[in-house]
Amino acid sequence: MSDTLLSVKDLVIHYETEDEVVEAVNNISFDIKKGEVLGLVGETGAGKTTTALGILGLLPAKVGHVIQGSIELEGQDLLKISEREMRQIRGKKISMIFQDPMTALNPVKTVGDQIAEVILLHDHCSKAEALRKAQDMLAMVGIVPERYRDYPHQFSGGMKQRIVIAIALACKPELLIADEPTTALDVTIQAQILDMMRKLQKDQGTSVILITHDLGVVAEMCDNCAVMYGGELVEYGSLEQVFDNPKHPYTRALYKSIPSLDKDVHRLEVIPGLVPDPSDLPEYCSFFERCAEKCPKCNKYDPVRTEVEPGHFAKCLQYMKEWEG
Amino acid sequence: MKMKKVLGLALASVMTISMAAAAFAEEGGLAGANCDPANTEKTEESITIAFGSEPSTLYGPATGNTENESQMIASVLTDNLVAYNAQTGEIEPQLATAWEWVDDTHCRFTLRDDVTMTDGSPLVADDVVYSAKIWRDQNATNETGSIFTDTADAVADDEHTVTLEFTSNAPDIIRMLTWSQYGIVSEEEVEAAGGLEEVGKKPLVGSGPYKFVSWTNGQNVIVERNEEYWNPDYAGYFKQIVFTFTADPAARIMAVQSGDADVAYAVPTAQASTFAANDAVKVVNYTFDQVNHLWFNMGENAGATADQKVREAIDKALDYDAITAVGSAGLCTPALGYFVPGNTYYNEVYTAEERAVDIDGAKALLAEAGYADGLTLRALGLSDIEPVYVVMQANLAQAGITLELDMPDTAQFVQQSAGGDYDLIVVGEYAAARFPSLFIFFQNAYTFCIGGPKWTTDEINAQIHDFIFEEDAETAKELGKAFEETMKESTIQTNLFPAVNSAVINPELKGFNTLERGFMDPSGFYK
Amino acid sequence: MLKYIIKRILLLIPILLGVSAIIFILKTVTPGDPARQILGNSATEEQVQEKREELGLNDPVIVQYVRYIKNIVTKGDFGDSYRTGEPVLSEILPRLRTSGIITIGAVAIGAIIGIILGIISALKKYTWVDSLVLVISMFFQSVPEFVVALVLIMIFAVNLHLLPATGITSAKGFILPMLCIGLSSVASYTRITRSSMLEVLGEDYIRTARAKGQTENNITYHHALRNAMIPVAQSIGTSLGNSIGGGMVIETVFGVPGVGKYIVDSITQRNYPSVLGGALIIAIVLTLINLIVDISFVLIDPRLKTTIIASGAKKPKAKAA
Amino acid sequence: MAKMHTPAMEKIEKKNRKRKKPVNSTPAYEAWKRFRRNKTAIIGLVVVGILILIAIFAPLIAPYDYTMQDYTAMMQAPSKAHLFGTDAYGRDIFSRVIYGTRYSLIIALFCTIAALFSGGLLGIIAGYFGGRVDTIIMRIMDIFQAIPMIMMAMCIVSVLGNGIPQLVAAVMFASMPTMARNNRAAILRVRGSDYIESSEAIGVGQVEMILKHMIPNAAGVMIIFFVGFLAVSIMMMSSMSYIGVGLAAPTPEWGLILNDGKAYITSAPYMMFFPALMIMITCFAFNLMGDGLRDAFDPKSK
Repeated sequence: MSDTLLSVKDLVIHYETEDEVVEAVNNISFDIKKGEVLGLVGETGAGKTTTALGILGLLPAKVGHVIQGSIELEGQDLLKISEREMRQIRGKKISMIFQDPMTALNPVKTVGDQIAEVILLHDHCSKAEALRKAQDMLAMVGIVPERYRDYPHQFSGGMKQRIVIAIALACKPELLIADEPTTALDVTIQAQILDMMRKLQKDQGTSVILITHDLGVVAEMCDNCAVMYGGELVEYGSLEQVFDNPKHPYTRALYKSIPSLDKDVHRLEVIPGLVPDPSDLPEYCSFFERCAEKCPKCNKYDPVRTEVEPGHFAKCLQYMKEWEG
Repeated sequence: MKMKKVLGLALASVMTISMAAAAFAEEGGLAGANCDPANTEKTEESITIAFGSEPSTLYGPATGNTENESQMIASVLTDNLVAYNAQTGEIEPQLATAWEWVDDTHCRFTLRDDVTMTDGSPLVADDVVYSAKIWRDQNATNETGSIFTDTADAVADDEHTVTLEFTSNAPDIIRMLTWSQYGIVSEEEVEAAGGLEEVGKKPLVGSGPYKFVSWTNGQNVIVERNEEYWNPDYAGYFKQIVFTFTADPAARIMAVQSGDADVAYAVPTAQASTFAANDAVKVVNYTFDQVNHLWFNMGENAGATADQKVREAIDKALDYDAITAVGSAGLCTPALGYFVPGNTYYNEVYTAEERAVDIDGAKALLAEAGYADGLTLRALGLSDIEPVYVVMQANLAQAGITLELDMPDTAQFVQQSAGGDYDLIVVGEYAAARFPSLFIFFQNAYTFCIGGPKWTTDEINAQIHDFIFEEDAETAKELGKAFEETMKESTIQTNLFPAVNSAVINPELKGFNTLERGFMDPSGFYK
Repeated sequence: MLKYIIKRILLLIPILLGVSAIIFILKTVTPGDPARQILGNSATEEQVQEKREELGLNDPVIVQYVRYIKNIVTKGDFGDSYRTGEPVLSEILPRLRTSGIITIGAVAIGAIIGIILGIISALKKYTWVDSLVLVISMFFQSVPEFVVALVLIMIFAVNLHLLPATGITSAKGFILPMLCIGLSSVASYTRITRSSMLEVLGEDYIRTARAKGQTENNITYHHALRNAMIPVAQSIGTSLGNSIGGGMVIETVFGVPGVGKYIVDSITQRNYPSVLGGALIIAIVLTLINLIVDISFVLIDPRLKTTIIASGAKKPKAKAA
Repeated sequence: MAKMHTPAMEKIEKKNRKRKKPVNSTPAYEAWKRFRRNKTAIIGLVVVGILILIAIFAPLIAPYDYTMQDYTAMMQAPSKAHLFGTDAYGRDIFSRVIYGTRYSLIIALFCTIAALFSGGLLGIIAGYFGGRVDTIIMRIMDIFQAIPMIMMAMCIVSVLGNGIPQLVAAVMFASMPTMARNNRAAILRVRGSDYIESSEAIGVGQVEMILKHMIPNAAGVMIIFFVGFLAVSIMMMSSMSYIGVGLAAPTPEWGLILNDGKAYITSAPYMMFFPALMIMITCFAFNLMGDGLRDAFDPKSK
């Protein structure tokens, strides 16, 4: 499709150290259309952030390696271009909001400088012009523009995240990756930030990958939803498909484990067992040990992605017809 | 011209000793340097002399201090009544043109009338009277004052004639007046400098070839040529002399090598000798009528060394060949008498066999004395004598004696040695002549004296007296021998080796002269 | 802020009292009779007794201590040198200037070399370059400083005739002492810079900068360096104070009339009032410098206020708990 | 097992196969594993080992008695008879340097142990008890710290006189504040951890707590400072020998040998070179080892 902005195919990312190899991302594929908001959901260690860093080409030097796959932005494979070209893309076409606003800002630079920095890098303009634009950005995220001379420590956590968002949106990127943008914030602030993000996203038509472990956030913000487990994309589909008709046992278990105001449940169900050790993943289904719906074959084969309904994929043996019987 | 040159500077007998001259061939012509007409030149250059330790005062007599560095610096600032000519061995006029003994204790000096002091005033008899008062009153307990009695008069007979009263008219008493602590200063100058307490810090006094300029504590002392010096033939060659103080002899030598300094004074001989083949520097080694003696403490605070058996044991345990080899860097042979070979009063009272090492004998004696299990002794010395002590340490260790070393700087050494809180001390007695202060350590009258036993008997005192006051030199030599035999019998001290001083100097420099006690004369240099 | 400064100044009092107590204890156990030292050996026993009485040496120790403190506070009297009879304070003050100049130069040399090496080592971490830098910086930490000094004299003074071997009669004379002291501190600056750099390079805001598309060079020099310099600057501040009294050996080798040489000379001269008085003055100066350094850091960067005040000391690492 | 096999995994598997039995992963083992990877640190360790052997077998290695003076062989350049030459007293420098290893290491060890026991213990007490005890101890340490370490040591030695016990005492007092501070920090770090709190909750006695829990866990930091301080004390000794305080001749301590030799730096450099080399090698080895230990015990700092 021509309106596909980003297309990730068969991506495998490993972290290699002298003692072990961590299989952080295993063979994932997904597409994002222009203006689409994709929710990337999963437990801690599921490989969400690694995927994001992989897209931006910011995997830890020497340790993080893309083993295979492609990441195409408007048809251009980001894994094949030079670091120099990649720098042109970062901040301009793809930008990212990191999890902890407290540490994401450089403490010894004014916020104005930090916003202006990205503008200067990508839009050819003067320093003064960049600073003026930085003030506009501050205003856009709801901060008094005059505070552009202040240092990060003079702002509260929510304000800092607004600044981080201002930096990320300063060059009107085509894709914004937001890595748990609200996790570190108070609940009330979370809502404000999400509201603001949604508004800005609508206004600018930006595509967004929203990484979160909070299904509620996904429900509020996203068009599509991808569920990650053990570095794999276990379920992918539109918000309605995934939420109303979850196919993968993990997704189902996930819903049961979240508290809900609507339903009166006596006790929450806990997914038994632990997240698999990413340095020692099984050759069969990673979720096998914890799966409530497992069958005897499940610990023999690794399932492949299956389209369970149009646009809705799941990675589970029970949907692989050829394996039944 | 030539003679006039010699007049002006006090020279000790440096290279007059034939043996020493042979041993240190390079510097044979030393004493004649001042005769060189080249030295009549005056230049605008300056010379830097690196000393090892900074004196505590620049005018010692004012406070009764005697420190080597202080006396060397003072020697260029002040002139004496008389000077010693090392070549002829004669006492010659300096500020005094003539002198005569009036009676057994009074000597009358006639002064020059063309001398101006640093403040521009002429030298008058009252200045000598004032200086003599300092020598007598401020130095009552040391060698400087020892030639005057407490009540000794100094009377100005007229403006240019002065009569000094001495303790005696010992034959060599006038020669002592050539020593640098007997420089003449005027009362006005001293008062202008702030009185006796202050004059040591700002010695703008005297009528010497150089004038004091500044003393930056911890850094340097600067003196500049006295352009009004009364004897133009002896005006300093260098416009300015800078004295620096660097404790580390290696750094001092390197300063000469690098050209920062022209003279590194008081370098351990062994260290200096290693530069003999180095063209970038010139090494000066010289003896100066001084044998280094090891004295045993026999005074009030004496420990084990009060026992003659211990003293004998030490005497036997020491390896004099090794001590001499290390102490004089192989330039001398062990001393067999109290005086330097070649000295008028030299007697060989020991034989080479007596000087042989006898560890068993030493051990036996120690056992007899009750120290079979060993003994710890403390030795006091100046740092340049350390190598000798290290050899002794090894020698004595074989006999079971542990030797602890204490090597403070000059000022402290002088103070501690007089305190008598040590067992062994190596000091050299400057015995160029029969100075009345010779063997001062036998005279309990003085609380201040460097080293020695501070222990004496009537017999010893009588022997010293006879030796010093004998008119005839030949007889004096015999008397000296008798005294040396007495010392040998009771093992009061043991003779080590002729003291050697060393300096490393800029090879272009000529005119290395010495004053009394082998002190270097800072004003004699020229290029 | 003002409260903090006042508190810090008030905290000085017990520290200085304690230092003076240590010095005073050393003074009382020092061998030798001060009265005899002052008067010299020519003095009689009565004179010495008189002097003892005059100096109050026969009073109880505690009385002596109180008087000692009183003299320091009211008259600035740290004792008189045995050797010259001058007040120790007036002897040491001009020397503090000399030592101060050398210290500033030395710290500058050490810090510049150390920071450069530290940055190189952090950027090339775990490579042979990193190991090489470690070895180079450690070399000067592992050779006795007077050996380095003598070798430098040999090279620059004796062989090349570029710099004076000893003394500081010209500005050139300062170079070698500064270099010697500076080189010996390179290792610690390298280490601090390296670990600080590595820590900072792992910070989130560095990733933010990368995500902006910033070049690695700009990230290193504009983002990382400024942050990484904070602990380095703090350690520079601390070593300013410490090096003033720490140049004893180097000042002695080069014949530099600084406070270190003053103490060394006084030690060899057994001039105890100068040793102890000098040490006390240096301790006071050092404490004051550290105070000024701390306060100026707080003034410059208010974020540090919390860490410095919380730890109550110069070492930011001590706040680990 | 894995989803996907890469060459990197095979390499690791190959390595793991070589290891016969699986080792339990204690903090000490983890530290050793990290230390072992650090090549420079291993070099340091090996050199230290060799030095210790030299110190132990000094009488077997040294061809001469280190005090034996031979004035017929003074200041000879290195030769077959005298590997490192002879000094101004005809003593064999090689023998003196070999025996010097013994003296220098032992004295440095004494100094370090004394420093660790005094300052270290104070730091542990301050860190463990906290509160007023901590304040008092640390304020006292502030007082000691106000005087530069080397100056403090020299003042003490100058007052107490020369000798090994005096030297050890001087170094001990001088290093007390640094030692106390570092150990306190180490203890505080351990103290904050959960298992200490839980041990406290189950009523482990205070002494037992310090001995069994705190010290072993803070041991890493202490070992780092122990090794580092060995180098520091060797350097301090040589500095003091230069000034002329601390040890007295004829102890064949490196600093003293070096100081004897420095007089001949331009004329007979070998006299200074070998003792300086030994000091350098030793301090280098200790520093490298210390650096490796720092990384091993405190991986965060790298």
